[in-house]
Parts: sequence; C-alpha cells; structure tokens
Amino acid sequence: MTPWTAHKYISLTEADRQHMLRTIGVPSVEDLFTDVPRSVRLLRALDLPPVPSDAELLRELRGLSERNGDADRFACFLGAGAYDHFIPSIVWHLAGRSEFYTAYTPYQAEIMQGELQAAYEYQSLLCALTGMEVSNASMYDGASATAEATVMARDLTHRDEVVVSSAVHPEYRQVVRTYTRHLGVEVRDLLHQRGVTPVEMARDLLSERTAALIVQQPNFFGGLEDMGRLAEAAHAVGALLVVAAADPVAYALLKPPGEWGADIVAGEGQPLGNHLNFGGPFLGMLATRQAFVRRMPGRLVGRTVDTQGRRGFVLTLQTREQHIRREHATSNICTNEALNALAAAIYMAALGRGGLRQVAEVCARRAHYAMGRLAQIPGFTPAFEGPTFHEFVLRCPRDPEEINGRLLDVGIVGGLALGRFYPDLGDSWLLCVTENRTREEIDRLARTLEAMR
Amino acid sequence: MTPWTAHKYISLTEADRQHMLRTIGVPSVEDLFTDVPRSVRLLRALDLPPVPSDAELLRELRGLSERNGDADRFACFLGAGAYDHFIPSIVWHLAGRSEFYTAYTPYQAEIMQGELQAAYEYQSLLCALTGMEVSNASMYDGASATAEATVMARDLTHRDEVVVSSAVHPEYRQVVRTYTRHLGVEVRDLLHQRGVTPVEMARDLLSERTAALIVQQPNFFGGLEDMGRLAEAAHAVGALLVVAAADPVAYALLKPPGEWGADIVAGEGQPLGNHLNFGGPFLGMLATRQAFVRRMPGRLVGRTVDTQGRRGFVLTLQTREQHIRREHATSNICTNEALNALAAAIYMAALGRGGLRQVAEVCARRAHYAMGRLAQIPGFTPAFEGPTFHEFVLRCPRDPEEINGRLLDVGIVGGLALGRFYPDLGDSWLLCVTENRTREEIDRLARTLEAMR
Amino acid sequence: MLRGQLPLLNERSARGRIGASPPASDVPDVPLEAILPAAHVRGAPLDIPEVSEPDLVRHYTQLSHRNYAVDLGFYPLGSCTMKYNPKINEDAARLPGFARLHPYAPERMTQGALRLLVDLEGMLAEITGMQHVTFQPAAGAHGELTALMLIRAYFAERGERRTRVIVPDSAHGTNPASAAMCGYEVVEVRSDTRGNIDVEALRAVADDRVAALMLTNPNTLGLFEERITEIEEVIHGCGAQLYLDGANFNAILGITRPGDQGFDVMHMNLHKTFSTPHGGGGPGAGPVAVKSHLAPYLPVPIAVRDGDRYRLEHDRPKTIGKIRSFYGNFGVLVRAYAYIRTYGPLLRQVAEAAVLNANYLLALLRPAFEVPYDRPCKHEFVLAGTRQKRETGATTKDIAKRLLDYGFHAPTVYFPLIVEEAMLIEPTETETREAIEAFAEALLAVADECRTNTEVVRTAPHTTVVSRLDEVTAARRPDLHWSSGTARTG
Amino acid sequence: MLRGQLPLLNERSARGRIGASPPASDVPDVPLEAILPAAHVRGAPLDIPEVSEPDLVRHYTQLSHRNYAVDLGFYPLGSCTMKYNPKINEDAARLPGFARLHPYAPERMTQGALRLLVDLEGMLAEITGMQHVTFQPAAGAHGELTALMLIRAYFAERGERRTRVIVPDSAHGTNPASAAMCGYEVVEVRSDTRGNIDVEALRAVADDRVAALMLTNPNTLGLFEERITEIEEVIHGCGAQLYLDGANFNAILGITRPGDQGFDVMHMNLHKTFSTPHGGGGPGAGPVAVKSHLAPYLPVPIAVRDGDRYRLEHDRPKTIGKIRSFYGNFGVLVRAYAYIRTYGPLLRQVAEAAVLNANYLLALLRPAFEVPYDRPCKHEFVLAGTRQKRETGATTKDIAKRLLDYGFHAPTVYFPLIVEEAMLIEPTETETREAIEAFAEALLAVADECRTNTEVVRTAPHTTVVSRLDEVTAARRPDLHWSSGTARTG
Ligand SMILES: Cc1ncc(COP(=O)(O)O)c(C=O)c1O
Ligand SMILES: Cc1ncc(COP(=O)(O)O)c(C=O)c1O
Repeated sequence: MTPWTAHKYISLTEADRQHMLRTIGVPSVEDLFTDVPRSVRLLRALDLPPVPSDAELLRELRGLSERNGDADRFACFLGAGAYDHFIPSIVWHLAGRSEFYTAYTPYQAEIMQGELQAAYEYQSLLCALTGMEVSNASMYDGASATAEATVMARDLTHRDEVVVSSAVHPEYRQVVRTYTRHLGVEVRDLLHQRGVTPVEMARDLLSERTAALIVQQPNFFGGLEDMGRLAEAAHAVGALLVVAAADPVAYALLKPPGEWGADIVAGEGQPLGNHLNFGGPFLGMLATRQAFVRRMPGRLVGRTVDTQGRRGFVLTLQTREQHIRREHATSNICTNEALNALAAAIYMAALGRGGLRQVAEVCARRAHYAMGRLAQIPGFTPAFEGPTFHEFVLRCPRDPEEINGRLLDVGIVGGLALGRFYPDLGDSWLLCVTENRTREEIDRLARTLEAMR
Repeated sequence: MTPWTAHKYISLTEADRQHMLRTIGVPSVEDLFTDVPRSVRLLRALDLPPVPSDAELLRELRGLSERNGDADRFACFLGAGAYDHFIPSIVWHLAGRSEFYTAYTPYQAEIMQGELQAAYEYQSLLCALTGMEVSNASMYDGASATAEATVMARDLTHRDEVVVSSAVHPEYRQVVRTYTRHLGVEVRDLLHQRGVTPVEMARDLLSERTAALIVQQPNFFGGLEDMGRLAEAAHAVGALLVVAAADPVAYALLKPPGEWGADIVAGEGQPLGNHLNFGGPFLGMLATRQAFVRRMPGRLVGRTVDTQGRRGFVLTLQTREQHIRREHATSNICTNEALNALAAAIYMAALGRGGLRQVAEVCARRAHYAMGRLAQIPGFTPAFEGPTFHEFVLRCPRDPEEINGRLLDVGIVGGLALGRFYPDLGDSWLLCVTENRTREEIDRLARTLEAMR
Repeated sequence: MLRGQLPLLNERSARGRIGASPPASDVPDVPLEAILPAAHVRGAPLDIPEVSEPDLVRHYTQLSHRNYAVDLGFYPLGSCTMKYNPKINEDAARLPGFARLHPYAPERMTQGALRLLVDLEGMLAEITGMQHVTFQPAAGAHGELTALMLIRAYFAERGERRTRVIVPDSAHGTNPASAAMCGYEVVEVRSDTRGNIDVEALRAVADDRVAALMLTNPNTLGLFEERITEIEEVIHGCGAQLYLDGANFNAILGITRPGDQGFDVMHMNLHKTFSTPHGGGGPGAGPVAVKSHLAPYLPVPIAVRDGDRYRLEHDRPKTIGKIRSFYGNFGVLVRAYAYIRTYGPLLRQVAEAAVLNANYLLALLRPAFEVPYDRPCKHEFVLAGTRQKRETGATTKDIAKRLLDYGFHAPTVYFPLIVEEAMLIEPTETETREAIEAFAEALLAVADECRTNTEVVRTAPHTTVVSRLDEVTAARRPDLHWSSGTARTG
Repeated sequence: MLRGQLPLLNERSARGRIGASPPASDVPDVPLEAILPAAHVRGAPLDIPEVSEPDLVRHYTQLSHRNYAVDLGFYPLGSCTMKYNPKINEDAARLPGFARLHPYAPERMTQGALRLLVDLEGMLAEITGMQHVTFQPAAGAHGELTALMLIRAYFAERGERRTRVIVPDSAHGTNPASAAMCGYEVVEVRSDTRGNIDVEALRAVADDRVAALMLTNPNTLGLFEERITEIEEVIHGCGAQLYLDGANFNAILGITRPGDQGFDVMHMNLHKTFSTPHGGGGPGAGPVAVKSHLAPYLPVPIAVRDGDRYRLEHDRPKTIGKIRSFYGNFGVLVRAYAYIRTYGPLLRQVAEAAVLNANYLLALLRPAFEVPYDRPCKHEFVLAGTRQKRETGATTKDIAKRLLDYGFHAPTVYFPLIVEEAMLIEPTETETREAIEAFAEALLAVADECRTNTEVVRTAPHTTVVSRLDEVTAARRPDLHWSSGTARTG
C-alpha cells in the first residue's frame, strides 16, 4: 500500500505506523487485509474530487448554501409540516455543546447522566405539553412516528384496519401506507369535508375491525377538528384515537390531545427549537397512556437510584427493543433524534409556561389578522370556515404556483399550492403565520397581492 | 419603587423579592438606596428605546451587520495591521466554549487549571514563533503593546529618548506618542527611505540617551528591514531593539526577531486565529529576554507543583502588577485579551510547525505573484524595491481612493491609500495578499484595474 | 466542582421566571374568543417549568459536564464507529442557507441544496460501487427497512412471492426487527468457527422462499466475510437479493466496494462511517444505495440534475412511496458531504488507519483476554470476559463499569450475542497511538484487578457522579417523567 | 472522568501530525529565494507542536472541564460583576458583517458598524448622564489612563499645571497605576469609619496642584459615597476634575447618574456592568464618557452621524491622539449594545436586583463573619475573616480555598486593602435566590469547619484536580514556557 498522506483527522504518524505493525507482527498494513478476496478488491483509487483546503471547502459550501433562500432573507409563509418559529440563541448554544453532540446512546449510564437526565426532562415536558401520560425519548420525524403509532395501535388492539382522515398531512399518510403495506393493515381514507374531518362519516368507517382513527390537530389545513366527538366515535368501537401533531406549539394554547382523550399522540417536534434544515433532522414525538408503555417503540429513560440511594437515570424497559427482542421488538428503531429532543426540551424550558403560551397566542393572532387582511383582497377567499390556529387556506384568483413565483421576486416565500396533494384544491393556497412573521411582513404580502391584480 | 417586569436574565420572582426583603429587614428595595442623596437621584425612567423581543433584536442587529461588507462577500486586499487569514473552524469552537469565555482572570488557580495551562501554552508558542525567551499572557493590541514596550525600555535603560522608524504602523506610532507624552520620553522620528528604515540615519539618531530603537518587521509597507544592522546599531549605543510585529504569521517563514537580537517584541496577535472584528478585540503580544521579565507589564503564568508534587499552573510574578504595586507597578493593565490569546494558541497548534510555515509561504508566494501581475498594468509600479512578505506598495495612475471606490462596485475591497498617513505618498496604495486571497481573486483585481484604464 | 445530584428543571422552576423574550402581538387586538372557541382553548394548566435564562444555561452546562463524549476521550463503542466529528462540518450545516431552508421552498431557491444531494449521491455511488442512492432514511435501521421494502417491491413486480429473509446469528438486532417490520419471516443462520457466516448452513436454507440475505461485512465480530463470493453465488443462485448492512463500512472504504462484492442494495450509517455526530443517539442518516434494478422502487422524491438545473423528481410510478417526510436528514447529509470532500481519494486511509488501530489494540490486549476468533480483525474486534468470569466472578459488565473509573468509555458489551461475555472494541482511525495505549493499559489494569481486587471491580464505578445504577427497579416500577412526587432522593 | 494531569500540547505532539488543511499555492511556482533572500528566511526550526485535529479538540475540551465559569456556577468575585453573559449577544457579535469586517474598509461598507457606535454612544450618554463617549479603551484601566490624559490635556490648554491626582485608600490598584502612567503624583486619602472617603482629609489636600479625584462610587467596599455632593464641591472648588471609576456602575443603573452626581468624566467596564463576557481575563472594553468640556480632547477617530450617513471623524485638533489602534474592542461593543437594548428602561431593575441580592446574602452571612462597615450595601459587600483567623488560625485564603471544595468560586480576597482578611462578595442580579442561599450555606459551613476541623480548611482544596499550588516557588524560579526539560511531574 502506498504511504499515507498527512491528514488532519488521522493522528498516526509514519513512526506510529511502523511501531504498531511491529507490535502486531505483520510487515505492512496490506497484510491486515488478506481476508478480502483479490477478486473484489478495488484496484484503483476512488474517483472523487481532489481534496480542498479548509478555506476552499467552506467557500464551496457557502456557495451552495447561498444559492438557497433562507428564512432570514425571505419572509416565509410556508408551514405545512415545517414551521419557522423563532429559536432562542441559548437552544443551540447548549444543545450544540460537544459533550452532547459527540456522545452516543447512553449505554453506560453512570457517565451519561447529562443526556439521561435531559431525556427524562424531555419526556416530562412532552407529557405536560400534550397532556399524555408517557412519552418516549424520540422518533425519526412526525410522519414515521405516526406510522409507528399506527403499528402500535394494531398491536395493542389486534385489529388490522385503520381509518385516516385526509386532513392529516399527506406525507404522513403516505408514510403510514408504506409502513403498514406489508403488515396486513388496511388503511381506509376518511375524506375531509370543508377542511375538517367529518364525524358522521368517521362513524360510518369505524368498526370493530378498526385499530385506530388517525386525525391531526390542528389539521393539515390549519383547522381544528371536532376532537371530542371524534374521540367518542373511535372509542365507541374500541378503536384507539391517534392524534398526529404537526406543530405541538399549538398545545400551549389549544386543548391538548390528552385532554380530548387521545390514546396516542404522534407528531413532529421540529417546531420546538429545531431548524427547518430543508426537512431534516426533525424530531418524531410519540406519547401515549401509561397502560400502553410496554408496546411503545423507541427509547425510554427512567428514574432510578444508585447503590447509595442517590437519584439517577437509565435507559429502561429495553426488553421492548430490537437489540434484545430482535424480530419480536416493538420497532426496529435504534438511532433516533436524541439531540433534537434535547433542543426541544431546552426550547420548552426557555419559554416556559408563560412564554410558550404567548408564542402560541401570537401565532394565532397574527394568522387570524393575516387571514382577515388577505381575504379583503378581491379574488382571495377563505377556502373553509371554522377556527384555525396558525395556518389557513385561501382560494386564489390564479394558480397559487404562479403567485408564489411572483412573490419570490420580492423576497416573499408564499404558501403551499395545495393542488400538489389535493387535485380538487388546485386553486387553494395553504399559508402559515408564525410569531416569526411580523405584521409588516403580512402587510407587505397583502400589498404585493393587491398589486398583482 | 415600581414592581418589576419579568425579565429573562433576572431570576428573582415577586415571591423571592418579598422573602428576601423580610430577611434583610427592610420594607422595600427602595430602602436599600437611602444612601443615595435625593438631589442626585434620577427621578424618571431612562430614556432608552423600548425592549425588543429576541427575534426583533436579532433582526435589528442582522440588519446593521448586513449594511457592512464582510470579507466573505468581498475579496479584501486590505492589511495594514489587520489581516484576513483563514481561521480553522476548531479555533472558535474551542475558544468559544463557555467554560473559557465566561470565566475571569484565574485567581483561584486550583479550579482554573484549564485557562492557566492554556495561557502557559500560549506563552510557549509565542516564544517559539518570535524566537524570544519569555512572553506575557497578552496585552490589549499591537499598538498599545508597542507603547508599553517603549515604557519598559525606558525603565530598563533609565534613558528617556526613543527612536521610531516611520515604517512602523502609523497608529502604533501615534499610540507610542500618546503613552509617552507625560512620562518625559522624547520620541524621535526616523524617516524611512524607499520603504525601509535607513541604517545610517538610524545610527545618526541613536545615542547614549536612546532607550530603544523601534522598528517593525515586516514593516508597514510590507518590506523587510535590515534587522541585523539595525540591531547592531541599537546595541552599539546600549539601546534596546524593540521590534513591532503586525503579523506574526510572517515569522513562520522569516527569521524571527529573537534570532536578529531583538530585546522586546511587541505586536499584534490578531492574525493568529482572531477575527477582523472591525479592529477589535485584537491581541497585544509582548515578549522579551528572560533577564527583563521582572520589568514586563501584564500577566504571566508559571508552572509549579501542588502539595502532592503534581504539575500545575499559577499566575506568577504578580509583584510587578498594579493590584499589588499600585503606582509603582510596571503597568496599569488588568483585564487584557486572554480569550484572544487562547484563540491564538489554538490557531498555532492547529496549523503546527508545518502548517504555519505553509500559510506563511503561500502568503508570500501569492503576494509576490500579485505584485508582479499588477505591476504589469500600465501606470501601476512598485513604489519600493526590496523583498516583501505579504504586503507591498504600488504607485497608481490615479487617486487610490478613487480606485477603491470603483473596486467596491465589483465586490473588491482594495488596498489602503497611503496618503492618509504619508502625505508624500498620495499616489501610493498598500495591498495585502494573505493565503485567503485566491489567484482567481488576484486575477480579477488585475482585470478590473486593467479595465479601468 | 459539580458534586451531588443536579436539580431537575422542575426543581429550578419558580412562578414568574422566564428564559426568553417572545414577541408581543403587533396586530389589532381582538378577544381571544373571536379567534378560538372556548372549547378549544387549553383548560388544564400548562405544567412547563419556569426557569430564567442564566439558570437554564447553568442547568444544561452542568449536565453537559456529566456526559462522556468523543471530544472528551476515547470511546471504543464497537459497531458505533465513534470517530472524531469535524467542526468544519458543523459550521457548514449551520449556514443559514441550509439550516433555515424550508423543505417546500420553491425549487428556484433550493438549487444549492439539491445540487448537494445530487453530488453526494454521485460520490456515494462511487464509494459503494452502487448506482443510485436515496437519502430518506433517518438512520441505519430505517435504511434496512427501506432496503427490504425495495426488495419486496422488486419481487412483487416480478410476481415472485418470497417470504423469508436470512439473517446471520451475529447480526445486529435491527436486522431481524426490520425484516419483521417488512412482514418477512426471519431465518437465522449460524456462524462458523472462523466467525463468518456458515456457508453450508446458508446453502441449506437458500431456496426460492428467500427474498434476501442481510449480511454485515465486515460482520459484527469485526471480521471480513472471507467467502463473500461464494455467499454471493448462493444468494443470487436462489434468486434472492444480497443486502449489506453497511454499519461497518469504515473498515473497507476504498479497499473493496460492496457493489463489486455483488451486493444489490445496502444502507450506510453516515453517523458512523462518514463522521456525522451521533448526537447522543441521533440524528443519523441511513441512505440506501442500490444497483439499477432496484432504482425504480426508491422512495420519492429524488433530487436529479436536468441540464444545469436541479429538481426533485416525484413522479416515479414504481416507488415504494415515502418512508419519512421530506427528503431525509438533510443537515446530516451536509456534514457527510463535507467529510467526503475532506478526504476524497484518501478515504482509503481511513479504512487502513482504522484497521491498523484495531489490530494494534488487539495485540496489546490479547495477553489478558480470550479472543474467540483470533485472526486479523478489521476495524473492531471481540474479546470475551469468560476467563475473568470463570476465575474471579467479575463479569464483562463489571469490567465495563470499572473502566469508567479509569476515565474511559466502555466497549460495547454483550454484543454480538453469539460470544459469551462479549466486549466489542472499535478504536476508529482518529485515535492517537497514545490514546490506544492508555486504554489498553487501563483495560489490562482492570483485568489485573479482577484477580487482585475483585470487589472493587464488582462494585464499580466508584469515581463517577453516581455509583452503579439500579436498572432492575427502573424497569419494574417505571418512573418516566416528572411529577410533583418525584422526590429528590439521596 | 478526567483524572491526573493533562499533557501539554508539546506532549501531544508527534512529527508529521497536523490539525488543519492550509491551502496550497496556486500561483506559478518560483524558487523561494526569488521571493526572499536567504538571510531573511527562518533558520532555527519552528518549535511549534504538531497535533492532529481530533487530539487538539480533546485537549482543549478537557482543559475547559478544568475551568470554573459563570455558566457553571455562582461566581461571587467582588468588583468583577460576574453576571450572566447572554448568548444572543454572542450570536450578534459573530455575524459576519461584524466579525469579518476590516477596520479600514471604506466608509460606504461600514455604515452599519458606524451606526451601532453612534447609537451606543447615545444610549451610554443617557445612562451615564454624560455627553460624549470614546470607545477606544480596551479595558477599565485603559479607560482610566485615557480619562486622565483628557484631564491633562484640558488643563494644559488652560495653562494650568496640576501635578497630583487624589486616590482613596480603598481604590483599585489600577487607579494609582494609571495616574502614575499619566505622569501624575498620587495622593492617597483615607477612608472614614463609615467606609466612605474621609471628606475632611480630602479637603485638606484639595488645592490647585490637584488635577483630579479618582472616585469609585459605589466604592470598592460596595458602599455609596453618601457625601458625594460635598465631595463634588470640594473637588470642583479647587478647580480639579471629578473622575469616576465606573467599575461598580451596576449598582446604580437608572437610580442615579454619574453626570448628575457632578462627575466630569468616567470609564465603564462593559465586561462588568454591560454583561460582555470576561473571557478568562479579557477582552473587555473601557469606554470613557465625558461632559462637553472634555470632549474636544477625546481620542480620534470618533464615529459621527452626518444626516443619514455615518462617518469616522479624524480631524479633531485638540485630541490627545490615539490610545490604541482602530476604534476599540468593537466586538465587545456589539454585545453591550445588544445588552442595553434587551433592558432599555428596565436597566434600573438590574441595579435593584443586584443590590437586593447583595443585601440578602449579607444578611445570611452576617452571623458568622465580621462586617467591617455594617450598613446596607450596594451590589457587593466586604466581610472580614479576622474572627476566624484570630480564633482558629484559618485565614481568608484558607476559607477561599475551602469554598472551592464546595463547588463554588471564592470571593475576591484581600481587597480592598484597607480591610484585614477581606472577602469582597458580589452576587450580581442574575443569580437565583436558591444559588445565593446555597453559597451562603457553604460559606457558613466553612466558617463552622474553621472551628471544628481547622486542618481541612487550612489544607484545602481537596477535591479539585490539583491541590493547593505552590505560588512561592513559582515566583522564585519562574518557569514561563515549555522547554524539553519541562518534565511531567507527579
Ligand atoms: C451492525 C449494525 N447494524 C445496524 C445498526 C442500526 O443503525 P442505526 O442505529 O443507525 O439505526 C447498527 C447501529 O448500532 C449496527 O451497529
Ligand atoms: C474598581 C475597579 N477599577 C478598575 C478596574 C480595572 O478594570 P479592567 O480590569 O477592565 O482594566 C477594576 C477591575 O477589576 C475594578 O474592579
């Protein structure tokens, strides 16, 4: 093998290499690879671009990043599953500490009390926010968490049908289908009516075969579901109510799923202190009733004591998990989104009881103002009635994609053109107004739309 | 006094306040201020702008920052005492750890071994780079360090005249004058000749009254001084040679002041891993001979042992300092630039022996290339002969300020118009090419100048 | 300096504290009821702690000091590839054009991100010897599941009903779990005496019911499957697909490519091989690379180049659909991209140094421990604590805990399951020789202590902020979240 | 987890390691001699350690774990105002438009930076009750020197030869040192029994030789100068200038303004009052605020507004010149700006909470220690360890060291010099009541131990990474830098 080129990440010098080979008792590094059959060897160098200096690499990446439009430079009215809430500086100053991000799953609890306590606190905070009894330490994202909740409901009920409202995020629904396809679970669509899940039709679809009714609150259109009656309908047939949450910040103001009788809350924790990141890493949330804990997927951290009776925290109920139960595990999940859960915990704790509520309220107020303001523009009308949280749908006088294109020219990222997911809503536009959008930006959006006429 | 508004940085709640007042035994916070005469009280609220939310504040500051042109968006050919070297990511990931930046002077050595060891290492690295025997832990900046070196030379020699080359950074010279004005020190100007310090004229000015000869290497024009003969001239009359360094990176390639016989090296450590920061915080360096250590200003960290014989580090030779010696101290300096020294140490260690040399060499090669390339443009000629490091002076066919204005329009920050400091060099332009300026940028500068004709 | 147990957030809370300044409403005031019907407004108090910013910073900074991490020390957790996580990659991922980019932003303003995806796919294809890559899987296990779904879709289209997936007994738990989640029956095949899959046993079960063999290579014992070409023939011979669990890819970068070994599909753990931080248990990324015949089934969308534009291709009729929202853990991909650029063709050195380090450490430790499969290892190796257990009663768990007292993270223990009292040790290529030697010295000292001072080993750790924690009680009476009853014990 | 002594960088070095990737030259190759004469090329080897990036990261991360800091715990270092350093301010200062801005960049591209300076000057003028501010001084002592130079220039222009500066005996060491550096003779005035400057003694020396009184208010005992209006009369009565050392400004923000107290000039420590991080001993910023009559002498340049443009004014004929390069510690100013914006008119609460915290802590500690000046304190207070020393032999130094074992930073000790066995204690406004109580509990426990277990106090600390360090030997045989002889001891 060729001599090595010095590299900043590799600490072995030529002298080290010689010494180590001598100790091992082989003449060359090559001799450590004799088990790799010659026929499958790569006999050339990898065909990859030449190595840049640090400065060149950063310039390259800065160049790529600047070809994107970030939410600092554009007023972004997109939500639809990824939310531009303000993230206090402390969140990533703390979650970004390398003791956290260069560690792994806390297998050796005694030297990992930092992460373990933080995860226990995350679980506690998530329970408080969602009104549920137990939360796991994280899942991949909202969509896969919803899919895992579906599987969990099947396992808990031993039933093999689920009813999913079409007012659930379309991507979540797609992922539910992908996850359940090979498990003999039938997914039945429950079509929204005027932007909400119709309770009567839900009743029609629900049966003794139904493992779960899956709705989203607030739903994909920003509307509020008739949760009480939906819960009743599901429970009446012995099905579980699975509530998908795309933006849990809402629950600081809205009645949380737990209060409505939800059995499982699955959803997206990104809005809690995590960056938009072009869609990931995000944070899957999963919370449920105490009684269901042994069927939960994912890591759980529990409180215990050490040999001297001092409080400490450990990974617990691991017999649910793949590394012990293998094909009988509740899920295959292993690496999850621990760091994002940490950020979410810091976010919730920083805002606290009062601050979270204020953020949620400002979202609702500004969104309400925006809807009113935009609906005054001729040609733009609310697509649906009923209360909304921070998203709403407008029908537009022209193709929303075209509107978006024109807004982009003035530094505004418009809403989501719903035709992409709902062919019958081709003229509809899903807008989101978080507390990060100012009144000035809303007014600018309105003025731009007015001028478009 | 009015009730408090909740504030994120103040942890006292109303309940805390009541409890604490009861313990203290006063009815209100007001009663803790009875010693402030009513006549000097401020009886109104401070007239300051209203408090923004976190998001608003960041938006305001981002707005201000974006009205500036940073060296990422502009190709910057300015040097002249502030140098745009590439800073590896690890430097501020590590110096930015809050255990370092939220600590203060390590008075309690046993819980401050982190900083203390790091400062000892900084001193060691700086000695290695400058070729000197002892370095302090930092000064404010290059200019004030040079001024302090001047005072130190006076104290060491008991002489009251200093000779300063006009090829020393004009701002350093100004600060030397300000610092020495009231100390009875006479500052004599030694005019540069063709961009370097003339040895013969130096000899003429030096006398038995001279405490120090102050030169800069490489000098303000980027040129290399005849250090050997200047050292000889100074020492011949018993004066000290003080070498100001504006960019110590040079010493990885050039013969360092210590090798030339410098008695004190004073200068600017910014180029070692510190940001341009619109001029500060920077990093004053001060290094000297072992024999002079007790006349040094500033903090010194020394190695020692603990009660069990283990190695440890402490602030030492503090009897030189103001908090002990008061008006007889070697200087009034207290808070210095510890964090910047830490960054400098990390920078030097990251590049290491080979990397530092490479950076210096690439600077020299690119600057040499740039000078050759630009001097081919009609009207542009090197102002001076002789070797340079990474800065050089060109005479221009039109006002350098005007050239700079036109370069700015195409995203280039040109050099320094020397007329500002040297009226006789009104057509001269001081350019700097660090390793952070690419050949492509140099060529773009050249093409732009060509097109200007 | 940080002694005793730390308060929980709730124990730092006091009514009226806050750790942020959220904005006030700037729109015309209307009663809240005009926006939200009362029935929808939260009734129960929001039981979130109230902590000031300084106190919150102290809380998490103190917690961080109770965590072991790669940046603090040697972390030989086998199978996890705890290599150094470069800081320049962190800076890249935090650029606002990446971190603050909405996944549904118009294509026109995501060109840089899409290009990065396309270029990363190209580089990974070259490194793996495969043709296409999906970035949607969020972690390794997610990649396994995706890969099996691709295989299922492939056979479904060909009208083949294959119901079984073969998994070696040394495989990681995620392998059988993923197979089960994909509706497959798991067939376990034993390992042979050299620590490789028993090819004869494999042959015996390789029939037309088999959809795939999930192989890890080098396997979880740190050993290369010497008979890989035979294995390939057996699997392809019965019409099944050959899947690689690429968790151990670090050992063979640039040496041998899975595509060239005959694998049809594989996942990578970017958080292992490609240095993205493990984050205390995530985020990771588990992209799946495939040969062309599986490409039609990849999840949607896929970033593609169209002349000098980049776009997301959604319209792929044979796709399995989506396995998570959006496009995967993009922020992790940025880091992996930066990492690969930093090595380029020198990636091979990563494998060489990782393997050299592992063999050196094995050589240092061999005198004190049983080595169940004593051959040159790849990037990691397994020791067995059987001798210690037999002779002194100290278990591998005890040894692991005692190592903590020496300032080290322990190896992976009790995995792979086929080795009794297993310690799986992976030093990675970024460690210095000095660090490896210091670890060996510590583990040898513990082996000594097993004999000379068994008690200190059996009751370890002693110098950590808490002593050995009671896992049994934790599982028997789970306390999984704060309640006002969560007393401060001890 | 981090035991034993840590290696020095040089001890981690091995020939051939590197921790960065500097660029290669991309310009036509010429022999180095064509660029630099051989005589100018470095001859001696560059003795800089060679360390890989992973190892370097570990080095400094481990070192950071051996440092006490505000983010880790209570830091009652009197006179230093170790308050919380907001993270949002760090983010602001790191914006590339600030951090990557060259000081000589053309005015057109520095408008945001200049505006920040002008606006910050305006806010500080309002807060201090003064008229103009220079930002050039890099720290408090630098500000003192600048202020005295202004005074000197002022008198010089008026043709007055004043040679003396009065400094109270309680003053910080920088005060007399600055006066000396400005060529003044220092006249010390004693304090009275209430801990204030003795106004009669002051009157006795206040004559036309006096250029200024350097007063700290509240003073270094944490006490407000109750007779400030008399003092003002005495000083102005003799034609001298009244200078405020603003190190203790935190106590009076929004309560009383130095300008309204009659001060002519003052410096501020932005790294104390205005929350910019102390950085382990800097950078700080020591801006000087003046009344109009001193403004003509301020250092150049000064940022000014000109209609809707901002520029640097260099042409100020009466200026004292420059006292450092460029415009001061701009990065620190950005943080202070952000801080002031975060409080606005609520700044007064900072003072109120700081004073409340200090008085509460004093109340908790009073039972165990002598309180030399027992009146309501401002932001800090002095205790004397004299009782302990007398009764048990344990000195204030011993008590301070023992506090470290309890996980706390010690107060400032043996300062101010006029109090025997002094402990100067400043909790700051950002501490929780719980933290204050925990500290009080610890200090009371140590006071107890002085009696019950003197030995443990006198030999403290015991739980730190090193035990008490030998300062005497360090000073007697200074070892100030690595040499190959720097053995790893112990
Ligand atoms: C061999 C092997 N396969 C699969 C996995 C699962 O990967 P992940 O944790 O990323 O889901 C692991 C993780 O430890 C592993 O070691
Ligand atoms: C009262 C007082 N004056 C002046 C100073 C000097 O300030 P600096 O350290 O910023 O130079 C200090 C610093 O501790 C101080 O406490």
